[in-house]
Amino acid sequence: DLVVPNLSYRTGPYAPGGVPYADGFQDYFTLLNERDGGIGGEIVQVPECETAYNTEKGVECYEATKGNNALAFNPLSTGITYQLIPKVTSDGSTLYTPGYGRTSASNGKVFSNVFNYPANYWTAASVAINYLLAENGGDLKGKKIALVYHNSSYGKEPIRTLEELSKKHGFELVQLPVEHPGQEQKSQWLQIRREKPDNVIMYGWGVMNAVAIQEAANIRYPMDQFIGIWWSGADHDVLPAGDGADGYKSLAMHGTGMDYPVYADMKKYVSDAGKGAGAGDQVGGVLYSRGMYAAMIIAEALRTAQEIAGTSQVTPAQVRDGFENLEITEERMEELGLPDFGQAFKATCEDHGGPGKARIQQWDATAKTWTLISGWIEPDMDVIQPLILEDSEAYAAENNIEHRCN
Amino acid sequence: MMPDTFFFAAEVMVNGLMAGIMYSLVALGFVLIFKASGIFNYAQGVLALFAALTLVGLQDGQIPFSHVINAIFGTDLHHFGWTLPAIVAIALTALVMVGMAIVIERYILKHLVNQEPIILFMATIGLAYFLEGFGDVLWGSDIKKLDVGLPQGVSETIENVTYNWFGYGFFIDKLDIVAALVAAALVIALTLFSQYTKYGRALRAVADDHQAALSVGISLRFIWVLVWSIAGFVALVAGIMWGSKSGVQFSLSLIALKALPVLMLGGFTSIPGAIVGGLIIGMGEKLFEFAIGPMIGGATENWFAYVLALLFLVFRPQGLFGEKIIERV
Amino acid sequence: MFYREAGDFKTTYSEDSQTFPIKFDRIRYYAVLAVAFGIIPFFINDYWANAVFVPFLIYAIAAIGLNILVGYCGQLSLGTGGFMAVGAYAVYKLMTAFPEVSIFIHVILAGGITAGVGVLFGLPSLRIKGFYLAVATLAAQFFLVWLFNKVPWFYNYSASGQISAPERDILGIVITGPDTTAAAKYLFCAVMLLLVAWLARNLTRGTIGRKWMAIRDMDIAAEIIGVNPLRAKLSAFAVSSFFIGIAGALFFAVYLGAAEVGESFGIQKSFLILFMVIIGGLGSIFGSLAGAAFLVLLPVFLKNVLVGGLGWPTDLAAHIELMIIGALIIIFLIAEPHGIAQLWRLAKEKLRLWPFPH
Amino acid sequence: MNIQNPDGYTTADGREIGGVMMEMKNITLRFGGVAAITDISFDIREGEIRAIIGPNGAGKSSMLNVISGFYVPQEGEVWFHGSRRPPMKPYQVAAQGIARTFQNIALFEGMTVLDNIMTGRLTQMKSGMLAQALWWGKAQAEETAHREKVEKVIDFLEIQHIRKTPVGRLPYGLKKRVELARALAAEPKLLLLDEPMAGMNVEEKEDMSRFILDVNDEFGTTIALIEHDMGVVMDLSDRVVVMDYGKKIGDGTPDEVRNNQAVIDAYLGVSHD
Amino acid sequence: MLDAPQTSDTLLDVNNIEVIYNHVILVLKGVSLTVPKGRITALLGGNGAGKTTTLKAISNLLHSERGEVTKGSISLKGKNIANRDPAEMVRNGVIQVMEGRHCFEHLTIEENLLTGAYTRTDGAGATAADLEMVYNYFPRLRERRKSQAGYTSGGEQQMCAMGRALMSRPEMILLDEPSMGLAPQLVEQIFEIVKAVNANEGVTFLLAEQNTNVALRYAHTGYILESGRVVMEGTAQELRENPDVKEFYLGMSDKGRRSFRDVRSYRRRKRWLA
Ligand SMILES: Nc1ncnc2c1ncn2[C@@H]1O[C@H](COP(=O)(O)OP(=O)(O)OP(=O)(O)O)[C@@H](O)[C@H]1O
Ligand SMILES: Nc1ncnc2c1ncn2[C@@H]1O[C@H](COP(=O)(O)OP(=O)(O)OP(=O)(O)O)[C@@H](O)[C@H]1O
Ligand SMILES: [Mg+2]
Ligand SMILES: [Mg+2]
Repeated sequence: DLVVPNLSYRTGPYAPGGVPYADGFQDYFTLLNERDGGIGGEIVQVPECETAYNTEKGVECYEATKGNNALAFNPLSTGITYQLIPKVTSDGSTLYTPGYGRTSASNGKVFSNVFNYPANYWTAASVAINYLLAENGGDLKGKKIALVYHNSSYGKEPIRTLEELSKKHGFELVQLPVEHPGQEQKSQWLQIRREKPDNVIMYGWGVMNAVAIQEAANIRYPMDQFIGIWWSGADHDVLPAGDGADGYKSLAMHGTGMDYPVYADMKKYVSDAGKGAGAGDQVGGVLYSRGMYAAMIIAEALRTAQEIAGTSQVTPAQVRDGFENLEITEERMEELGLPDFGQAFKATCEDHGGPGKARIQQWDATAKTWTLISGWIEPDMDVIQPLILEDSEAYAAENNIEHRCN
Repeated sequence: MMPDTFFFAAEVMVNGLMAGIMYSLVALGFVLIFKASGIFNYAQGVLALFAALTLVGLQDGQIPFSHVINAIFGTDLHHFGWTLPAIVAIALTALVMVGMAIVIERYILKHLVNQEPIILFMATIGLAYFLEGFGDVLWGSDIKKLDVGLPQGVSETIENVTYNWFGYGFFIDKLDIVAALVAAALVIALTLFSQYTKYGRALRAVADDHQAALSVGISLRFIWVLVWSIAGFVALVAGIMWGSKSGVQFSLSLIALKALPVLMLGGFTSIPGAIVGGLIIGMGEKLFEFAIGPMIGGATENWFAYVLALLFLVFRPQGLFGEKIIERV
Repeated sequence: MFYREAGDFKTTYSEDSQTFPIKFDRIRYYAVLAVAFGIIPFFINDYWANAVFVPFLIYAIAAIGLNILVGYCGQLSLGTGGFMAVGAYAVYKLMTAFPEVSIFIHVILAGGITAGVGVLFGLPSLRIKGFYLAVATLAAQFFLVWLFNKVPWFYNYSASGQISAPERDILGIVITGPDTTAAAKYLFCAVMLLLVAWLARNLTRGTIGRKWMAIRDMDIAAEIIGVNPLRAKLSAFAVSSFFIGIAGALFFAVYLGAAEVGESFGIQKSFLILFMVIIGGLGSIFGSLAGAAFLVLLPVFLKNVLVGGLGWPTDLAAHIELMIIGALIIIFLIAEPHGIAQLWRLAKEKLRLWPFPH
Repeated sequence: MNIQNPDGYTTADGREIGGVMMEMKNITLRFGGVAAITDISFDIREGEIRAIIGPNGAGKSSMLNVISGFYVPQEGEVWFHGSRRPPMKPYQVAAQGIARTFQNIALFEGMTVLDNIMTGRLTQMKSGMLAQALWWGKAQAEETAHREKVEKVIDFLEIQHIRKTPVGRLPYGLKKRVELARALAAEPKLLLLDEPMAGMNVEEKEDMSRFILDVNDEFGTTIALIEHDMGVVMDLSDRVVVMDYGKKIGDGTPDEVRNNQAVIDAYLGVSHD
Repeated sequence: MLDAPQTSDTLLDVNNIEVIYNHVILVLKGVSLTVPKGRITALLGGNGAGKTTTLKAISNLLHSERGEVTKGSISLKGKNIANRDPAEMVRNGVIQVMEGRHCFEHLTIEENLLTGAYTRTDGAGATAADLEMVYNYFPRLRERRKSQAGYTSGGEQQMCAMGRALMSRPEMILLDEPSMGLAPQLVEQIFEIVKAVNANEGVTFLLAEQNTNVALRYAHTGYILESGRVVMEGTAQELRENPDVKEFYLGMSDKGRRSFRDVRSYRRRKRWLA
């Protein structure tokens, strides 16, 4: 058997985000087990462990699950990720943090056991700006862009990138931190009402998203000028604001909705068979899709590892190699029943971060659906790459890490 | 530029006052229970969450414990298939809160008569843990939309009127206006109750000395059920207001933290104090964030509220309207 | 008649004021020490260290610290998380600025720095009392968290504001960083706890402890019989923060290895440690340990039983776990409001009589 | 009515009383509208037992609180050992050798009897915090030395058997005795007792009287005492101040006071013998 | 032994009760007493004898102190009252004035008095009349009626506690050390009031008192408690004349009252404890 623990959170302030993600993650492996008999003939076990988005419980879960030869960890929490980075590196297992975690971990020379492809916080910021550039005919000079962010290490991630980009493109950046949990944002939105920024970018999580969108609607901020990162673009973020949320945009790392062939199998082997995780009411939602996407990539990495190692019962070290040699192509996604679901990418020893592309989706309040309104947008790697280098080098220096891949 | 800044500051201030009222709604519940029993009720926030969850659950006809039932029996139950009118659901929820008050009295408070305040405080923490888990088991932990038909969004009337007067349209959220009206009504009613009825007097007597209250024949059990019911109702009101704003989910229970400085500033025992404290805190933190926040990096509201309360307390250690702490030997 | 204290006579006053005046207690205490230092280190693995022992030891240190302030001196504090953060960031700055100095010294210094901060935030306690005092400590809590989040100097200008502990050692034994062995972590924390408990015990049984308790029980009377309230309260804040700072330093450097201030040292931490102190027993060192054990072990235990043993879904288990912990807290308080320590004392009193009812 | 001899006098039973130790000059104390003490002057002499009596609410306890520095009078001066006492915090007053008991027992309920009495010696303890933390020789030696003193007091008041009992569990009378022990442990020059015998039966009052007399006799401690039991007051005290509604209505030897008409009207009702 | 009560009804009957605090501290070791209706019964005894505990056992306030009646029974008018709510006891006409006053500090004197009328249902008029009555008994309270009780002197608080109990129009008052801390005049006055209330309104009193002298002058019968046991009982007259009582509780020697100055020379032993 292969063991991929699911460090999830179904309680606490961030449970509404954690639940669908965990469901999607779990269901995808269930699908593989039920339909294909696992991966390479090995059943995948997904022991779930509740972290409550709490770093200590995260450590406990890690220790509790790692013993059974756990192959990859995906804790869906930046705080837990930071703690696990040294631990997995020392224990030789793998941390997979798509779209979250430590951005500079995409530098494989320094972070041997951490992977965060296909996109991360910094590329997200850059994609958003590139999208706005495209919208504005390639020119953001003199524009004012506000960043509303969760005042935690997660929310602060894009600041450096956006500052660099504002220098490059000549827009003005207004920073508006929101304190956890973000129930009360009056002053931030009054400020937005006053400053009338041309666009608002949001890095939020948990209840902060819903309140921000509600407040934006309250001050009648034009929703189509309001873009959230992919963590601020779930159904439960927009639903509470009702019609007011119509037109709200968010980044998307992957597709959403039930229009993928995989759902036919999902229905047949998982939900109809009564094997669905959780209450089963999250299927097809944004965060469910993301959990499924993460599971899919991990599954593919396991498959790659099996191919390289020539054995089905792979070890954590072999799985790490699988991650490092993973290639996801359009065709492969098609085969998996997820055509055009995510971006194609190929990992290398140096590059654990992927191309960092994203699409834009927009909320339709009457139909209550997200619609993809753009193709894959490239981030501005010229700006991001030096930042990644700088941060990872600092880490390497502080911890006496030797560079790999030479 | 100058008058614009002035108007904007005024707008921030007015909105601060409004936000303060939202805090006061939560603080009121604390005050009631403190007044009646000297208990600092840590569970007040969770109570609001629980009330809101129950309200939504009843309104949408959710099947209680469906989550557990489904897990055990492999069924797929979710809804009864009805939706109740808001007013009925609110009334039913209020009843549930009364039931809960009875249960709390019966299983917790009754056994802790005459204990030190910190012990009672701890018991309410236990209660908070329990209710948090129970609410989730009962109604599930997903985010829920609460809609009892309260208006939301900018009030156009005020915006237009102020625009005509000052050339600057003020932003005031309609929900905040409703909250202010409800809060005013609650405060008047509760003040009358505690000041002019014999139960009000009994309530204050209980807070001073449990045993002496017992000795004159005040039934602690009745008083506690009464006051926890009222506090439950206040929690429901707070839950409705905050839930309408942000949906009903766990974070709702964290609003208690916003109510703490309000409570301390106003005084633990004063109902009007909860409102005045709320106004001061709301206005103070918003203005500070507006004027000083940008210079020091923002997100100052949480700590500034406490620092503001602290400043007041240094001058009046019992809070603005709290009862004087009697120091004698 | 298991528990004897009759026939245990003392001939000097210093013998009478020793920590375990009763021989039976003394023997048991040495037995615990022998197990803690002689047996556990040889059997401990990563899971037991990281999930159970290390957090327990560190929380016990913090709980002793808070107990000095709340349990002995009667000053309610909800700033523990913030003070732990001071310890954590102090040790981080020291570790990165002076890599060659022993981590032991850093931890102690971090405690010292926290003591200073604690005194500063303790000043309002002169005027503000009871639950109202909580506001001062809450102000400390929120302000400190905000400060460490906002000022990049504290986290060495790292991109996200997270701090992570580099590898440091004592006499060549690695204590922090990913390659630390379970036994090293455990032993370091255990030694620190022993040290802290010993200091706390000495302080609380002597003059200064009596001053604190006098202030706690009746501050006015204490002042009238000659206790300077300013000095007494501030010294309690200092000592308490010193221990809490040590706990914070260990929590970050040894236990978590990386930390983000709002998440690791938020208000929830303050509450958690206060719960430990109250459940364990206010004004009791043993109670601090018992409370920490209760609140660290119980969730792990319940989780293992409900998820591991009974195979419940994790979310249901987590919710039920909350309910059980809540219910247990209430049951405990009803059974004995003065905490586990008092329960233990009463049990001893009963044992003394046993098997005779009276 | 005051005894005019500035250098002390000899009591009826032949004891020598010294000069003025403490003098209250024109003390006035108000709480908002309530005048608790109005323009009261009296003195306390070295070695005497001075009683303060008066109806309930007369301001007796308030007067002791003024002496302790807990209440600051609006007007008037306190003279101690011949010089005017500057405004002081209560703990500074305690350090000058003034100890007291309280009307509503103010023991530290969470501590044992022994610890309570040890707090009486706090003003004399010198060792620093670090020394105590490490329980170094000096701290330990000091602790033992003070413990010896305290044990003497415990023996003296005959409360050996409850040494290790938490005071919360003691009956009222014993609490009063422990409170006296705490005050005595400070080895005060001036001992203030606020109704030390309230709530006691005759037997216990006799015990208490014995202690008070012995303290006064053996250690030469000056005692100021408030008491409602006229038997006790008249038997024990050398001089008596009588207060009524915050005013002084009499001052003198027990005999003088007993026969003072104003005192009889306001307080005694019938003349006691 | 008791002559008078035999004829009148027994209001309260305490039958061999044992009380344990905190599950370990045994305080009452079998106390029995009867309180005849319409009479004043005194409960005497030294410190820690168990007087307060007995009263609390009757008013059912023990629970709130973690105490428990483990043996024996208490009946009021023939009905067992174990496990009754204290509030119910008040409604049944039994109210306790607690030792150490226990006024509601933050309430004014008048509000304190009014809480005494909490269980009454006979209307505001009757309450107001009784308030007037209490003020007439204790004029000092009228003066201070707007002050918070926490700021009044000890004696004023004692009056307030007494007055508060009277406000409930009780059938029986359990009075715990009413004389403690009161000026002599006031002690007489309070006992006069007790006597008057007893005579005029027929209220029964059970009073725990240290001041044996006064108590035995006003009570009809008395019990003497030592270390949780009843060691002597009888009419007030009998007790007053008992040589032991004289010696230990009244402070009388053969030559009249002993001076407190003369006590230092000897220690006594009570015969029944020897
Ligand atoms: N809550 C309690 N917990 C433990 N022991 C108690 C408690 N209350 C009283 N006691 C003990 O019970 C015994 C009897 O106390 P009680 O108060 O009934 O005496 P009493 O006769 O009223 O004395 P006093 O005249 O001093 O008031 C005492 O020894 C006391 O220590
Ligand atoms: N802190 C205070 N605030 C307001 N009033 C006070 C305060 N302290 C005392 N008083 C008032 O001052 C007056 C005198 O009180 P004090 O306690 O000195 O009386 P006392 O002579 O000791 O009476 P008792 O014999 O009843 O103890 C009382 O009327 C009391 O209410
Ligand atoms: Mg007095
Ligand atoms: Mg008593």
